[in-house]
Amino acid sequence: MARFITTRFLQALLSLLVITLIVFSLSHLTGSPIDALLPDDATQAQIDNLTRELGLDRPLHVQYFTFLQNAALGDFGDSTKWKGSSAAEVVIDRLPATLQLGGLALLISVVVAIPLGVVAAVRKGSSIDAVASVIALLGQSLPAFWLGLVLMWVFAVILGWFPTSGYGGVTHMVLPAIAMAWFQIAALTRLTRSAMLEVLDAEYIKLARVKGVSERAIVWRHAFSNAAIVPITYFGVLAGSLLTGSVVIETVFAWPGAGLLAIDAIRGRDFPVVQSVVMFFAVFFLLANFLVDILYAVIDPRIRHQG
Amino acid sequence: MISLTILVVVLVIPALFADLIAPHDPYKAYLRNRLEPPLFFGGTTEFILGTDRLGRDILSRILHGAKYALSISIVGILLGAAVGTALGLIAGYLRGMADAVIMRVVDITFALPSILLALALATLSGPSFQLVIFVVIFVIWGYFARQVRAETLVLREADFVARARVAGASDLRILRKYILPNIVNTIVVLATLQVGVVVILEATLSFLGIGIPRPTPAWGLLVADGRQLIVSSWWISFFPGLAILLTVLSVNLLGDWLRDRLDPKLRQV
Amino acid sequence: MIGEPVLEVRNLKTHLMVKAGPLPVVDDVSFSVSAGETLGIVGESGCGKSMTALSIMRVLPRPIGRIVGGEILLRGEDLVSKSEAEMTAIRGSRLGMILQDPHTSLNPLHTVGNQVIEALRINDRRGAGGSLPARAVAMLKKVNVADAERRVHAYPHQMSGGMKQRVVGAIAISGAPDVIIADEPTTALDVTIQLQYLQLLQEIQAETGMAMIFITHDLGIVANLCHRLIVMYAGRIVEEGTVRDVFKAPSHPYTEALLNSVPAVNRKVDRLYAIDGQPPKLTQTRVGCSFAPRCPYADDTCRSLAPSPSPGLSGSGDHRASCWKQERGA
Amino acid sequence: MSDEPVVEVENLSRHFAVSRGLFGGGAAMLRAVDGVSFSLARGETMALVGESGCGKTTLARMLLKLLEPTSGRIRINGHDLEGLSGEALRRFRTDVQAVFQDPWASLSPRMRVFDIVAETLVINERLTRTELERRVHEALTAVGLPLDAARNYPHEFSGGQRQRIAIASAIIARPSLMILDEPVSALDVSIRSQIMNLFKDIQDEFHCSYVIVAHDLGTTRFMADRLAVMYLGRLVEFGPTDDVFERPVHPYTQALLSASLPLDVDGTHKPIILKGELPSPLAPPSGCPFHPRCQSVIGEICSTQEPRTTAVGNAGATVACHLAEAAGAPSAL
Amino acid sequence: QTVTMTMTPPAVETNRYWNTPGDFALGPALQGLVGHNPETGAFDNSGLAESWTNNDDLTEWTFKLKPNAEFHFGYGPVTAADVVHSLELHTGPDSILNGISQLEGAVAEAIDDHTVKFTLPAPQVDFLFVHGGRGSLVIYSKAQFDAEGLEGYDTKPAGSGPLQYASRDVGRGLNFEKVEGHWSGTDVGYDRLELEFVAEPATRLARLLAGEADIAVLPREVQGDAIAAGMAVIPSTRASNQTAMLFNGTFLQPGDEALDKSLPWLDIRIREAINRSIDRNTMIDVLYDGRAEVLPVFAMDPRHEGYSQALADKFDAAYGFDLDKARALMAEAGYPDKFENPVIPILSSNLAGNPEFPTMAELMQVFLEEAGFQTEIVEMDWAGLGGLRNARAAKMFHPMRNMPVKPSAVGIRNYYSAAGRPRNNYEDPEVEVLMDEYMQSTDPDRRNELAAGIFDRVFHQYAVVPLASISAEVVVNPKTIEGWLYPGVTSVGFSHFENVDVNE
Ligand SMILES: Nc1ncnc2c1ncn2[C@@H]1O[C@H](COP(=O)(O)OP(=O)(O)OP(=O)(O)O)[C@@H](O)[C@H]1O
Ligand SMILES: Nc1ncnc2c1ncn2[C@@H]1O[C@H](COP(=O)(O)OP(=O)(O)OP(=O)(O)O)[C@@H](O)[C@H]1O
Ligand SMILES: [Mg+2]
Ligand SMILES: [Mg+2]
Repeated sequence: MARFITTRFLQALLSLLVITLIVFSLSHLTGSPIDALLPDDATQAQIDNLTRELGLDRPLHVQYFTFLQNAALGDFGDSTKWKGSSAAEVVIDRLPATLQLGGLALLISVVVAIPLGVVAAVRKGSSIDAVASVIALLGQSLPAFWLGLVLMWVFAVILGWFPTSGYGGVTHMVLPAIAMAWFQIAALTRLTRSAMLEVLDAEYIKLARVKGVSERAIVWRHAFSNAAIVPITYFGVLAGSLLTGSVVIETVFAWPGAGLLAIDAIRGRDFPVVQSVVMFFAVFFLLANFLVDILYAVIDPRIRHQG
Repeated sequence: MISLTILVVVLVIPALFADLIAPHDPYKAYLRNRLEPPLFFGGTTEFILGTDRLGRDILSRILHGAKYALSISIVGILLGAAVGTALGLIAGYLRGMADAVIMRVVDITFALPSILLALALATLSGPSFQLVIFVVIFVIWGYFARQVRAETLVLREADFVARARVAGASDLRILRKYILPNIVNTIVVLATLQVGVVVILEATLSFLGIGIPRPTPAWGLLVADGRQLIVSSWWISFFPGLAILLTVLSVNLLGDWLRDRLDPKLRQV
Repeated sequence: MIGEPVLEVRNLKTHLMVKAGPLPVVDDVSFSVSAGETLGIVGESGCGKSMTALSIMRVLPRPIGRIVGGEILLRGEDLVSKSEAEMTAIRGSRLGMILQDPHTSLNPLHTVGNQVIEALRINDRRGAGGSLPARAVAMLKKVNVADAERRVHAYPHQMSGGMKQRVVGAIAISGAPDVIIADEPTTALDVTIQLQYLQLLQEIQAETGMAMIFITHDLGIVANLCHRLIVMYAGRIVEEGTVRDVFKAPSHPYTEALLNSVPAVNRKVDRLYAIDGQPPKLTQTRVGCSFAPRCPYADDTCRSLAPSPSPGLSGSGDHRASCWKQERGA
Repeated sequence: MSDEPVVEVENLSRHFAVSRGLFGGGAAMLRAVDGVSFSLARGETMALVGESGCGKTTLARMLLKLLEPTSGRIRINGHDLEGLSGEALRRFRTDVQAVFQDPWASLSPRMRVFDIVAETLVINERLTRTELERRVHEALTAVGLPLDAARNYPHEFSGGQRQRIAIASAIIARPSLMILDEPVSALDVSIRSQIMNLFKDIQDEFHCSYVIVAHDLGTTRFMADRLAVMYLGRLVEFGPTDDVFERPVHPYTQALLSASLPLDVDGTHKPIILKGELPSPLAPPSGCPFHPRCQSVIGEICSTQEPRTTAVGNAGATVACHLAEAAGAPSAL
Repeated sequence: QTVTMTMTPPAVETNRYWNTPGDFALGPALQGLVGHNPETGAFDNSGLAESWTNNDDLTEWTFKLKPNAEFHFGYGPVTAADVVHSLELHTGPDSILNGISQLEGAVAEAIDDHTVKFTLPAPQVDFLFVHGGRGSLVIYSKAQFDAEGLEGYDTKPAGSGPLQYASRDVGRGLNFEKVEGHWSGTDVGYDRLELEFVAEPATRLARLLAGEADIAVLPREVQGDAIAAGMAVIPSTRASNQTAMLFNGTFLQPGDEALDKSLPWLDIRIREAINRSIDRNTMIDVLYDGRAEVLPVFAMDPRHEGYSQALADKFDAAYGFDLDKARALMAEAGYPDKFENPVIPILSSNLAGNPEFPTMAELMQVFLEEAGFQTEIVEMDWAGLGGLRNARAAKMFHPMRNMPVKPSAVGIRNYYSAAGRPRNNYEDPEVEVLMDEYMQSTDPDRRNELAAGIFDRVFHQYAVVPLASISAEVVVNPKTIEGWLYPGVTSVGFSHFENVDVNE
């Protein structure tokens, strides 16, 4: 397993290196930050000044290596928009909010989707199965921002059950988390259901039945533990799409997380923050996938024992 | 096939014949008829689904919007599937270094937050149809590559491939005549299931202001634009939203159905 | 020693509700097994052997499998009318089963020890002493798993096919069942390993006196292991009797053909005996004898009317065959 | 027919590098085929038997040039397979054909029977459409399939019929050698005989040689002129089929033959039941690889020294066993 | 009692005012030298200065500070040293303040504790604008800087207004609290002011309707929904914003290399035709719900120099909606055949504070196409446009705003004169001549004349498409907010938070 983990880790590092290159070139392709950072009536002197200050006058490869060196230390430079803080600080400041929301969304999706998918598979063709497939379909048919606004109107403005938006306690998180989880519930339900269906067909399930194992134990101990590998693999993707989804949901719900930050930073052409937020997202994604790989090995002895 | 019917009615016919069936020019602003409600909600038969804040006919815009939904889906998915399939085939068939490199690239595209990428690119070049297509390709190709690679890995070990080798078939011939035809179903099913993803993605990009540029009546843009008036003039975003919902719903049903028919083994991806 | 009938199957009918309509995979099947007896079930692929076994265990494929008629009497109790909970209690403790493929029939995520322990815990009829792990080791020793103390901690993928099948055997006998059904337990094993396994099954049977239903393709195994035999064709029993009777005087043309088409090991022949054609598809509506299209003796009666089992053929009294040839001959 | 053998195999080995994970540290060598030598005369059939994983398929794939040997050489019709290219490779590709075990996996579900059967010719020979059609029809007729089968897809056929299609596509180029890797294992008993008979008929008609991999000894006895028994990658006994069946020398051959239970209800057959499991090919036992299970170990030599391949009789038969060596038979190599 | 105001996030979130392009967010707590009258918007001494004088040539300005003015958190009285210190901060190299160019080269000198003199390199009539309207020079406490450095400002900047800085939640908002016993005697009628930054207008509306916010800045588009739900609109007392569409790249000075001769609107007839294609009343209805006034000349305002009622009166005749006239002009100019590239690119861009810009572009397209122009909408972010304008390469017809409504000299400089480079859009030799004299002149009458001359020129040249003059507006929940008197003359329109009148 140590070797398995080491290779996965090295692969992730390699990916990260390539990502730094992409991130760097992207933010430098997206146009000069000068135009966003200076006033309408800025003089040429001001423009030159800022260019020098941001190091934009140096050759590109020099800029990249400096970037890489500093990035390795978690230093992406000072934010140009949030003056007075380093880019990493700004992101780290906002990351917990995103993780809270993403975490709750993940929790909701898992809590709803896994049992639903399992039951739908076990009772294939039943009304629960039908409900599950309707949920799965609806989940993939609504844009998250739209759903978010509708939820806000119905449950916050009209019914007043939850706050409309903003940062705060769990009640503030409920609506955005649901809007965020919606699509994931759909995907996860489908995935769990089909994985379960496949596993329920397996011979070892038949063996468990013939040895007198109760239905509940068959479903959860034997079938689900095997089927779980599929949804678990999906958690990596899920982590990624939760982060991506945070961009939209955080905008709608004025949730001060990294997604909202990313948009502000891009609009404000705050290179350092853009770079640092994308890198954080990528690291988070790779980390999530790395953990999934490990989890995978922990669950499945076949992987644990292989090279 | 209900789903097919819905698809044809909501998407295909409008996309092909919008010019004939749309009651109005989708770009024409009847400035005197701004924000007219739909028929049965106080509106008239002139604007069955109401008008937007410039007085453009919602129905006509939705009908014309089908063109964009269809063309983004088709172009984006075709290209995404082509890129993904080609690379997936190479990775799965050659294995070794090529495989490692391609799969790493897939990992990387998954790791990069696509929306942020799109935002960054949009600031560079301004939003455009091409950008939306690019983002679509970027988002979906990896799924194709992974799936195709996995199947190619299995197929290349299949006895019929060994038999083809015994018969002296070249690698290219094996890929073309033995492996590709056997993954076409998977690709078709996967492509169908991506249509929903693509339409939603287009809407999301529009919400962020980097979708298809206005005044094009792309569905996503219609929904995104109408969201401000979701309370009083709900019809502006509701009907395009409904069109998206119906399309995605029926395409997914169709995909499920195709999967059952063509490829029962394909996992939900 | 062969004793009382333990399991009696009467007019069992099982359907699979597939899209095209109900598929009669087990069609009016009756037989019985006694304590200490081994009943062989043979027949071509798809003739309903496994479905018969699964019907008895009441673990037909869900939700399409359905028993639509007949009785399954385990020591006189009808299993068909039992609730799912009652069946769960019966399975493992009174009915054991060994599945075909050792490579897929153990749960890859649990150690074999835990899988044996699970069976022991559920099926503990005797309330025997000893801790569960200890008894699991004992169980594995009983099925001749070498180095059992270490192997209880192994995962299925770390064991050979033969070893895994032994573990499956241990699980099947953990509740000391009255009847054990072995569905082609050795097909996936190498011949030398297969022999070891058959020997093990025989020893266990001798020791516990349980009844055994042994499903196989291999007539050689039947000859050496079974006491009685039923031959199935397209969901029905075509011939039944003691192994000696059936092998010495096959009464159904299908049985005869099956026996003839086994290539001899001990002498060289120029040509193998072959049955023409294919087994029928169960989806086709059946008129007459199912074997008629492939039968060299078939006539118009065979093609239009289904034969019924005719008893009282040569040898001991319970040798029967469903064939017009026998009816006419009788 | 010349006397030159169709197949000559000399000291052939194929090793696979297998990573052993945490405890192994680095890759281990799996000797799938280890120092195998034999030759096969034209028009004859040789059977390869042995337990699962003993290297039969690996050997067969090397004969087909689907796998390159680690060492040793193969000559087919006098041509060394190593470095075969261009025209010679093309000739080889039409001259040596194969039928595999699983009729469901060996035909591409997306190709019509016509294209499947014609493939070898399409790739290697320039024929007109009519000529191609004629040859396909010829092949279909030879395997007993109706001509209109050519238009259909494989899934429209049963297992037996599919195997016939595979055979048709193998014989279409009139090969001199066919490699059959368990061609009937996946078929029902009642169908098996049909196919085995068909192989015999084809051999009579086309005068080709067969190398057949088989589990079932009855099949072997029926088909083969020569029998090769493999154990853990090594050829432990090789000789004329009848001789080996009647007078097996190697204890493993004896056990293997006895494990095939006859249709004998009188219980006279007393099989030899081996002890223990098949060892892992990654860690084969020292000395004679069979010694831990052997019923006739003659002493320490069995566990310490590898037996040499010894000639027995005069029909080119060989055996690798200390027992035979002790009996004073001259060494074959 | 807390007043919550939900609004568009500012461009930059920082407590260092000079690091923002003119971010008003600290306005409630930090003051400038000059204030304005909430009703007229005129400069007055409600700021930190009690009075001021200037020399005749407008190069020396002396301010007398209020002696009792005090910084929050005990940083002592506001002195001339604080003003000198603040000027240094604001004109430093990292300042990105809009309009800071007006302070270039200015030297501040503390005459005594409460007297400070600015010496300017060139005469400036509109110097007060820097201290008041524009709000560019904000007075920070030097005492705090000496004690804590910039970090002190970052964590808790001391101001001198009737509200003091409480906290900032980056990405969320900014909080202030009432100063008890404020030196000026102003008593704020509530305890706490919370400014919330919410990007999505629908969300701001929801917050207002759900009672989570008392005041919301909403696009006019959604104000209708708010009004329907019982909310009330409070406009600024004065026009706050002028909007127009600019023909960018109209560099008509001879020999200008940045001029692209293929632009259709280089022909004055096309510019007039475009102006006449537009039904301004309908536009005002669509964009501003009717609550705006037609603007005769962009950058001209009755409050400032050069205002010409004559032009306003002539507007209808010269600019009125007249499709026939428009088409005739197009035909005369040979549109589209005479033009190499006859497509009019209309820029659609989002600009915080002007959510109507994309709609404006769409509407513009509707009108122009109706008249027979070929148009295309180009989407780009505001910074992207800025880049193009800096490079003098923005060959587009694009929305623009003049906010706050600036003194005429500033407006003319920004939009009509080479002096406004790099980001100006229209230059012609006649304006340059007038502008040169205008910049030098200190005589009010002459200046007035010159400004009027320039406005007259650009009016008749159809230099831009003037659209509307609008007030700033907030939507309030009448249950909690009674009223708010604010003039609408700061960079985002809002000020005088102490005037927010809460319902008890
Ligand atoms: N899940 C299923 N869906 C549809 N038909 C099925 C299913 N399982 C089995 N059948 C059909 O039921 C019939 C009986 O199958 P069964 O498994 O009992 O055959 P068998 O005699 O055990 O064959 P084998 O020797 O191949 O194991 C076959 O025709 C088979 O095709
Ligand atoms: N590509 C490969 N990589 C690693 N090991 C391999 C590979 N191919 C075969 N082996 C190993 O080589 C050994 C011989 O395999 P082979 O397939 O030749 O056996 P076989 O005799 O054909 O077995 P069976 O009867 O099961 O078909 C086995 O242990 C197998 O696991
Ligand atoms: Mg079976
Ligand atoms: Mg093999």
